[in-house]
Amino acid sequence: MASIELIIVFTALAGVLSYFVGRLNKVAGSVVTILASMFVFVSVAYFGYNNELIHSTEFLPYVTFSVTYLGLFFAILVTFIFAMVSFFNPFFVEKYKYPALYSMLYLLSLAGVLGVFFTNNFMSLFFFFEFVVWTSLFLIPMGRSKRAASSYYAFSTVGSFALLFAIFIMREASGTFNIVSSMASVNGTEAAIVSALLAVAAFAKLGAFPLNVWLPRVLGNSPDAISAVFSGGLEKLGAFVAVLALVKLAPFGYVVDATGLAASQYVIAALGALTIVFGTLMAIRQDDAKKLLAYSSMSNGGYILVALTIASSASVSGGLYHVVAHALASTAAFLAIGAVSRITGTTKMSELGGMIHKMPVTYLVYLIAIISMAGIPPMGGFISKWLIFQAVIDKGMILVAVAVFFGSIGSFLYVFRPLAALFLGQELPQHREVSKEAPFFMLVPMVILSGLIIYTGVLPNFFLGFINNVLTEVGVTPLVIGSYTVTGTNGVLQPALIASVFGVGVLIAFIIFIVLKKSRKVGLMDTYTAGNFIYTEELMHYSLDFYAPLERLYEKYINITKDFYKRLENKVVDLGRLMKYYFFTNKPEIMVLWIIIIMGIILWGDIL
Amino acid sequence: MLQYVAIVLIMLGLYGLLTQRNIIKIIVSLNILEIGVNLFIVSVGFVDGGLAPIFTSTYNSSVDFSFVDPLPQALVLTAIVIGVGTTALGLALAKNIYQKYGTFEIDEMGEE
Amino acid sequence: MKNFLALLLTLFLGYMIIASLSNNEAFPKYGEADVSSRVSQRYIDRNVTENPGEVLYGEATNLESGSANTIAAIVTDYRSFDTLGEVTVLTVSALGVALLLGGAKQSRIELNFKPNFMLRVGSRALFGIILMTGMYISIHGHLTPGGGFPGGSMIASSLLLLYLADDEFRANIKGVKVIQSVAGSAYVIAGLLGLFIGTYFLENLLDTAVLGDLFSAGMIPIIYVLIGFKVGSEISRIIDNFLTEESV
Amino acid sequence: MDLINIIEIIVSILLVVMAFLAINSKSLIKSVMYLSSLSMLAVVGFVIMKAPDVAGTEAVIGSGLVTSLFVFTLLAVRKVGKEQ
Amino acid sequence: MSAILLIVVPLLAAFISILFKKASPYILLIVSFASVIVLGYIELEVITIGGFASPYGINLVFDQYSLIGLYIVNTLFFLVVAINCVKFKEMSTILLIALAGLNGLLLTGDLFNLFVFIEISGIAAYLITATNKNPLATFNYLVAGTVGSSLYLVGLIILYAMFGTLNMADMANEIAVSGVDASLVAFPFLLMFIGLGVEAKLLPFNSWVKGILASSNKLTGPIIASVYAATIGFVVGRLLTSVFVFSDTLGLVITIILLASIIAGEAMAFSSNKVREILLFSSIAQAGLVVLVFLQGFIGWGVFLVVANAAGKFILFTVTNHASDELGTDEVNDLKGLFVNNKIVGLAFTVASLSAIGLPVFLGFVVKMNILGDLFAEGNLFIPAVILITSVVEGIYFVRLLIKLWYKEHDLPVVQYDFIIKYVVVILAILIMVFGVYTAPIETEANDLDLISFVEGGNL
Repeated sequence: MASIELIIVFTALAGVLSYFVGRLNKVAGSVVTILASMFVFVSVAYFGYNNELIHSTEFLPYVTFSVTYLGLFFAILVTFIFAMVSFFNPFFVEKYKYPALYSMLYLLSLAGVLGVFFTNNFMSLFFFFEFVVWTSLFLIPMGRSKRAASSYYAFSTVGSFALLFAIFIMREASGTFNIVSSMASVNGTEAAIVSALLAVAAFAKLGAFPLNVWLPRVLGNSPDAISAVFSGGLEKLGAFVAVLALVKLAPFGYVVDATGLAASQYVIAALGALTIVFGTLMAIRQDDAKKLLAYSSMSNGGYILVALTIASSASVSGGLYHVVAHALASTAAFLAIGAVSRITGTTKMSELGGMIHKMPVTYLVYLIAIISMAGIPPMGGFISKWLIFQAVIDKGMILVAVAVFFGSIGSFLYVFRPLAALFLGQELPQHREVSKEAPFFMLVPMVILSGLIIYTGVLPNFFLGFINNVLTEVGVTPLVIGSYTVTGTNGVLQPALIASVFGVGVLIAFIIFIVLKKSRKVGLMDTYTAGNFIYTEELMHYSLDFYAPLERLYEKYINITKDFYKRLENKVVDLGRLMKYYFFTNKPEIMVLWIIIIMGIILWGDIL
Repeated sequence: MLQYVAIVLIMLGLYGLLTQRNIIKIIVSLNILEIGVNLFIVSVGFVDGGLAPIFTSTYNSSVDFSFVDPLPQALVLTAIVIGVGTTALGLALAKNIYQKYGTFEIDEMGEE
Repeated sequence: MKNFLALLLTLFLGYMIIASLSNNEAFPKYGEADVSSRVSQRYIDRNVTENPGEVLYGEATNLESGSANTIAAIVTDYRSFDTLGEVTVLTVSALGVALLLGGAKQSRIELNFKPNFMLRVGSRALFGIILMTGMYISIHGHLTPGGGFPGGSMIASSLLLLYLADDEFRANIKGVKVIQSVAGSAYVIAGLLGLFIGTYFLENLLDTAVLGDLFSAGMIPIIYVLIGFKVGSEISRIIDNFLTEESV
Repeated sequence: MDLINIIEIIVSILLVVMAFLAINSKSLIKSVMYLSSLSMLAVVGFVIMKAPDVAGTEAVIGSGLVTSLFVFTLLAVRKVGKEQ
Repeated sequence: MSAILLIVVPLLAAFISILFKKASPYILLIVSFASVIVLGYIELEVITIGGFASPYGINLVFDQYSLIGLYIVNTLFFLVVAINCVKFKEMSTILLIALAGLNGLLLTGDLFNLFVFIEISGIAAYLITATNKNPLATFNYLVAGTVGSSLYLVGLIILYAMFGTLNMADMANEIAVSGVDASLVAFPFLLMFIGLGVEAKLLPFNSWVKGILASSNKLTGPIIASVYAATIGFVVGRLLTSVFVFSDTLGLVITIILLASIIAGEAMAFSSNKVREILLFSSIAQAGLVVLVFLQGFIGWGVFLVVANAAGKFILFTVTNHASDELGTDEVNDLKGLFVNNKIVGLAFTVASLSAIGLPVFLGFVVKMNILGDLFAEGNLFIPAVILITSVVEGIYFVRLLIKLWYKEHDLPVVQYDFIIKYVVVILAILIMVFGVYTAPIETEANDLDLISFVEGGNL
C-alpha cells in the first residue's frame, strides 16, 4: 500500500534533499534524482497496477486525489520516462550553471507531474500544471538557448490559462472544482466553450499546430536529458488534457450524418493532420539531430490528436498506445543522441559521422527507436499507427488519412537521416580519438527502453489490456484483443507472427551480410576521387541534404507559424512603443487632452 | 455670471496647459486654473443678497438677512495657500530646469 | 490654427459643463445656494454640539465656537485639522524650495536697480507699519475678515519690502527657522493638549467668552496668530531662497 | 440693473480677457503681469461674492507674493542668461 | 492611544527636525519605526477631531480596512527609510511629512481633508522625486498632480453644492437618500476620479510616471511605486466601494480606461529594454487592475492585491534601483547575470516577480485566483479574459527578464548589496511565500473586509 500524497511529498522532499546534497557534491545530488525517481516509478507502477494506491490526503492542504486508470496509465508511463532519463543526470550535471538546482527542479517537476495525473480537483490540476511549467522552465535555460524558455513559458501559459478559464466556467455551472462532476455538469454552448478551451490547453502542451513554436525550440535547445524528459514525459501532459477535452467531453458543432462526426472533430483532426504534415516537413529540413527529433515529436503529437478526436475504440486505444510507443521511442532516440553529444559535444549532423564504429550499442538503440517511430513492424509504433490508420479510414477522413500516411512515410525519410549522418558513413577525424562507447550507466536505460519498444511491438496485448481499462473508464467501447491478436475494424493483427517473420528476415539478411561480406575498410587517405589524391581527411559522405529537391518545394512556407508569432510579438512591441511615445512625453498636453475628451464623453449625454 | 466665468477660467487654464510648451507659461496656466477653481468654489456658496458670514452689530438689528455659505470660503483659504506652495515649488523647479537646460521651452530640451 | 482648435475645444467643453450644471436640478443656480440644507448652517448657528438659541453679536456667550467671523471659526475650530494640513503643505514647499534652490546660500541675487538712501529709510519705516498691520490682522482674525493667512503673508511681504529696498539685506534665516519650527510645533502641541487634557485632538479648551470681544473665542486667536507666524516664516523663507544664490 | 451687477459683468469680461492674454502673450513678464491683474480682478470677484477673507488672502498671496516669485524667477534667469 | 497620533507625531517630529538637522535622520527612523509598533496598540474606533461629530467636524476612520493599509504602508515606509536614511539625510523632514500625509490619506473620513492630505503627500512626493536629478520629470509630475487635485476639488465642490456635506460616509448616505439620478453625479465623480487617477497612475493621466520612475533611485523607486501606490490603492478602494456611484456611461468609460491601462501597461512593459521601465509599466498595469477590482466591489481581495503589489514592487524596485545606481545604467543587457553573484537578492527578486505573475505558492497567485473566481461568479467573462491574456504578456517579459538576470557566463556586473537590503528583501520575499501557502488568515480577512460598510462609519 502506498499513499499518493506520500509519494508526491517524498518526491518533493527528495528534490530539496538533492539540492543540498548537490551543493556538496554535484554528482551526488544527481544520484539522488536517480534513486528517487526509480523509487517513485516502482512504487507507482507496482502499487498502481495492483490497485493498492491510497488517495486520501493528510498533509497537503486543498488537494485531493483519486486513482483513475487514465491517470495511472499516464503516471506509470511518465514516471518511467523520468526514471530512465535520470540515469543521464550524473553525466551531464557538470555542465550546468546551477547543478544542485537542476537536480531539485528535476524531482520537483516529477512531483508536479504526479499531482497532475492523480488529482481529482481542477484547481489542484491547474496548480500542478503551473508547478510543472515553472519547475521545468528553469531547467531549459541551462542548455543552449535562453529564448526557448520564454517561448515555452508563453505557450504553456496560454494553455494553462485556457485551462483555467474552462475550469472557472465549469465551476460556475457545477459549483465544484471536482473534475468528474464539473465536467459532467456542463452542456450546450458551455460545453462547447469548455471543450474548445481544453483543446487549446492540450494543443499548447502537445505543441500542436498552431501552438507549435515552442516545442522544437525547447526540445532542440534544452539540456539533452531534459529534451528527453520533455519529449517523452512532459509533452504527454497535453495528451492527458486532450483525453479530457476530446474524449470525455462530447464533440460539438454540425454533425455529418454519414460519418457521425461533428464539426469540432473535423477541425481538430484537420489541425492534427496539419501538425503531422508540418512536423514532418520541418523535421526533414533539420541539420541538428535534436531539432529533427523535436519536430518528429511534434508530428507524433498530431497523431495523438487525430486519434483522440475521432473517439472510436480503435482510434482512442491507438492514440493511447501511440502515447506509449512514442514516449519510449523518442526518449530512446533523444537519449541516444544525448549519448553522442556527451561524447562528441555536438548534435549537428554535418559535424558528425561514423559513430557506429565506436558506439555500436547506442547505434542499435537509435535504430530500434527510429524503426518504431516510422511505424515499421515489429516495433510499438507499428501497432499504434495500424490502429489509427484503421480508425481514420473507417471514418472516411480522406485528407486526414493522406496526412497520416504522409507523416508515416515522411518520418521514415527523416529519421533515417541522423542514422546515416551520425552513425554511418565515414568516421570523422576530429572525433576519432575521443570517441568511445557511452558509459555503462547511460547504456542501461537506453537498452531497457529498446527492449520495451520491441516488447510493445511484439506483445502489445499487455498494454492494450490496460488501455482497455482506460477506455471503459472514459466511456469508449474497449478494443477486442485476444491473447496474441488485436482485432481492428478491418481485420485482425498478429503482432507476434509479424515479428517472427521480420526476425527471420533480419536474421537471413544478417547472415548474408556476415557470410558474403565484400567490403573492405580503408582509411580516409587511402582513396582517390576522379584521379585526384586526397591530401586532407575531409568528410566524404553524402548523408546530408538527402531531400533537397523536396525541401525546395516548401521552403517558402516553413516559417508561417513562427512568423505569425513573431509578427504578433512585434505588434505588441509596436503598440507598447506607440503608447510610450504618445502618452509619456514631458508635456502635460496629452494628459490634458484626454481629460478633456473623457469629460466630453461623459457630458455629451447631458447636452443632448 | 461669475460662476460661468470661473468655469471658463478653468477651461482657459486647461487650454493653456494644452497649448503652451513654456515652463513659466505652464505655471501661469496652472495659476489661472487655480483661480478659476477658487472662484468656482466661492460662487457655489454665494447667496444673492447674502451677507459676508461675519457676525457684526448690524446683523443683530436686521435678522432678515441671510449669510452666504462660509464653508466654501474656508476651503478656498486652504486652496489658495496650497496653490502658492505648489507655485513656489514649480518656480523653484523651473529655475532648476533652466540651470540644467538653459531654456524654458520644453521643445528645446530634447527627449530624455 | 492648432491653438485655435484647442481653444474651441476647451470652450465647448466649458459650455458643456455649464449646460450640464444648469440641467442638474440638484445643483443650485448661481446665487441661490440653499445654505440651510448644508452642514454650514450649523456652523453659522453654532449648534453642532449644543443649542445656543439665537446667536447675537456682543451678547451670545460661551458658544461652542465663539468667533464672530464664521470663516475663522471653521478654519481654526470646526475644520482646524485641514488648516494644520495646509500649514504642513506650506512647510513642505518652503523646505522644498530651499532644497531645490541649493543649500549653501551665501549672497543676495543682484537686482538691476540700486536702491537709494531715501528708499532704504522709507521702506524701513514702511516695514514697521506693514508688520504691525500683519500682526493686527492675525490677531483680529476671529472678529474681522483676514486672519492668519493674509496676516502672515503681510509679515512676509514686509520682509520682501526690505529685500527689495536694500540689496544687501538678508533676514535672519536662523530666526525664521526657529519661528517656522516653533509655530508649527506649537500648533500641533495645542492640538495634543486638547487630546490629553480634554478628549479630542484640537479641542477648543479655553472659555469662548462673549461673541465679538477681542479676548474671546478661546483658542481661535491663539491658533490664528500661530498660523500667522507660521505662514509668515514659511513665505519669508521662500522669498529668501528666491532672492539668494550660491556665491560664486 | 444695480451697480454691482454692472461691476460684476465688467469684472467677468476682464477676467476672461486677462486670462486669455496671460496665456497667449509672447513675453513672459507680460504674461506674469496679466496673471497678477487677473488675480486682482478675482479679488474683486471674491468681494462681490461676499467673501472678504478670501479676497484679502488672495490679494496678499495670490496677487502679491506669487507675482513677486514669478518676477524673481525671471530676474534670476535673465541674469544667468546674460552670463552665458 | 488614539490613531491620530499616527499623523500628528510625524508632523510634530517634522516641525522639530527643521531645527535639528543633524538628528533628523534618527528622528525619522525612530518615528517611522514607532508608528509600525504603535499600530498594534491602538483600538479600532472613529476619531472625532475637535469634538465636532462626524458630518460637521473632520473624522478619522480607524477600522479594519485602514488598519491593514496602515500596517503595510508604515512597514514598507520604515523599510525604505531603514535602507535610505543614511544616504538621503536632507530628505528626513520631508519624509516625515510624507509619512504624516500617507497616514492621513489612509485614515481620513472627510473628502476635503483627503484633498489636503493628497496635497501634503503629493508635494512631499515631488520633493522626494527631486532626488532623481531630473527636474523636468518632477515638474511634469507637479503639473499633473496639481491639475488632478484641482479637478478633484472642483468635483468635490459640485458634490458639496448638491448634497451639502463633505464627509465621506455622510456623502454616501445623502446620495442614497436623496435618490438623485445617477447621471447627475457622474460628472463630479468623474472629476474626482481623474484627480485620484493621476496619483493612481491610470493610463491617460499618468504621463508623469515614466519620467519619475525611469530615473528613480533607491529611495524614490520603492517609495513611489510601492508605498505611495499602496496608499492610493487603499484610498481609491475606499472611495470606489463606499462613496462613488458609477452610473452606466461613467462605469463603462472608466472600465474602458482601466482595461486600456492594463493592456497598454503590459504592452509597454513588453516593449521596454530597461529594467526600471519594465517595472514601472508593469506597475501601471497593476494599478489599473487594482482599481478595476475595487470597481467591481471586491474589497477584500482588492486590498490583498494592493498588499501583494506593494510588497512585490518594493523588492523589485529596491533591487534594480540599487543595481542601476551602482552601475549607472538599467539596460537589461548591461545587468545580465546580475544575480549570479547575488543569489540571495536574486531569489527575493525572483519570488517577487513570480508573485506578480501569479505563480502558485506565492501571494500573488492566491489573490489573482480569488479575484478571477469572484469575477466569474458574477458572470463576467470578458474582464477575466483580458486579465488572463495580459498576464501571459506580463509573464513573458518577467520570465525573459529573470532568465537574463540569472544566466550569464562571464563579464558579470559587479554590484554589492548592503546587508540591510538583503535582510529587508529576503524577509519580504519570505512573507510573500508564507502567505502564498498559508492562505487561511488572508481568506478570512478578505471575507471580513467584504462585509465592510463605510456608510455606517466603518467596519470596526
